[in-house]
Amino acid sequence: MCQPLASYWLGHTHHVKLAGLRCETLSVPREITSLQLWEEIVKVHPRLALIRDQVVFAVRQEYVLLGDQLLVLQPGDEVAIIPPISGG
Amino acid sequence: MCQPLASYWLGHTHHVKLAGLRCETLSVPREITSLQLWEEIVKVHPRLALIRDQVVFAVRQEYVLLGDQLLVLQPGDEVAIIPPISGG
Amino acid sequence: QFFYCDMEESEDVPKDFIKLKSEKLSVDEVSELVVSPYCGAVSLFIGTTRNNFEGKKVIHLEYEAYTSMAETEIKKICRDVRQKWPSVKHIAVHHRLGVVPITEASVIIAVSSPHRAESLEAVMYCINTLKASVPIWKKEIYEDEYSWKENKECFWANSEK
Amino acid sequence: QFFYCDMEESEDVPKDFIKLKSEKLSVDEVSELVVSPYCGAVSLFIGTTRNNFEGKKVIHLEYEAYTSMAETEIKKICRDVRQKWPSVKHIAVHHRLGVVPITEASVIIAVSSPHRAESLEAVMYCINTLKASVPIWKKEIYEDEYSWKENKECFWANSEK
Repeated sequence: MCQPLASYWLGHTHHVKLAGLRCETLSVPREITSLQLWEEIVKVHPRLALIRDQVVFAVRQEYVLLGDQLLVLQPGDEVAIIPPISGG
Repeated sequence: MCQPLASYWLGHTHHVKLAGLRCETLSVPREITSLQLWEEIVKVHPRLALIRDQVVFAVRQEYVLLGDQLLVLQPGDEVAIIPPISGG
Repeated sequence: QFFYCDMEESEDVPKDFIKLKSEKLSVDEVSELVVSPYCGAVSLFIGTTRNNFEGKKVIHLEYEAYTSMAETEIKKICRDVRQKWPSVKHIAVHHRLGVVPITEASVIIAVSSPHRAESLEAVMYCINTLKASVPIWKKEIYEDEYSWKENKECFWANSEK
Repeated sequence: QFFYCDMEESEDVPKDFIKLKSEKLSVDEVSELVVSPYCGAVSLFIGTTRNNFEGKKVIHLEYEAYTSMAETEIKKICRDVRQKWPSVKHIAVHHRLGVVPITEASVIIAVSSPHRAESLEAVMYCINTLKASVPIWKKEIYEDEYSWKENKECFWANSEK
């Protein structure tokens, strides 16, 4: 079963900027591991593969590493790609 | 040999206030231990004996515990009686 | 009777003050937020913009945030502080976004507590944790290029350094 | 050539700012003193006047100093800080004397350094050492009495507690 999913793209890194993205919506299975979700996104934006090792997700504003963790998504859930932070 | 010695009395504690002192001059031997100096002062102001365990000296603005340390004093040297501090 | 009642009402309930803004930050303002008649100590940390990085001259910095999540993460830090140091009274975290000129503050953190050890430790914890977990990004603008930075504290980027 | 010469002159030589005064202390003023374009961190500690001590209501505090020696001892603290944390840039220590009303600052310490760990540790060292060694005294004024205080850090009074 597929659900619409609002992906929030943080477009500030060089690579993500190259992908030309800020924010878009993607349909994915309701239950999906974080790594599978990443792969779904990379299918649409192949250049993101370059930053695979540098990013984590924020799913509903909670950090999730790219791996086997099962996400149970609701329509409208916000997922962000979070490159290394540098606040402070 | 005796030398004039400027004693600076910090009069802010209850006991020192009782002794009614702020600042006065005392003649003592040029070479004297800090404890002997204390005893010279107590001879003049017996009530100070009450605070023997609570004070140190500052000789030329350097802390000196009351004990066997030999002081070599010059005319006009400033000696202060320093009760427990509470700055900050 | 009235006296005690009055005391109760003015107990100065612990508060968190969190703000992300693009205007200049004020040390006086942030420290005033946390001052309390029940506290003898306010500790502050101010992150300021340096004029150089690895020998390159920095013109200014630019900060971007994933704002809603950044606020949520800062709230978490405040909650953790209160667990670790229950005597902490008020906590203020102001982070500037957008352009920050050299020597101006990018972040000000202030914590009050009855005695000093708690607020000093809490401020240190706040800035360390903010650098590790709050989604804010800094771009250094040099004379002819720019570079996005990475905090060494960033918890998922450490393994690669 | 001129450029490098100019850089040299504006290197921002480390400075100590020490002041004992009876006017109100300003957090902005003290933090401005230590800000440097070569530094990314300013850490501050503010000692404020509490409204209570062991259940007694404090009206205000009064501070007295052995001024000349207090300044000498604070200079020693600054010198020690620079030995322990050589990267520390500026140090400011302002202590208020005379009457200090509730919630106002009795002492403000600020330290700048390129990175935060040094200034945070140096500020902690400064306030701890100031309480242990600088000849300043605090009198707490209650509603109907007063009491001279003793810092637990005071090095010659410890044995009796």
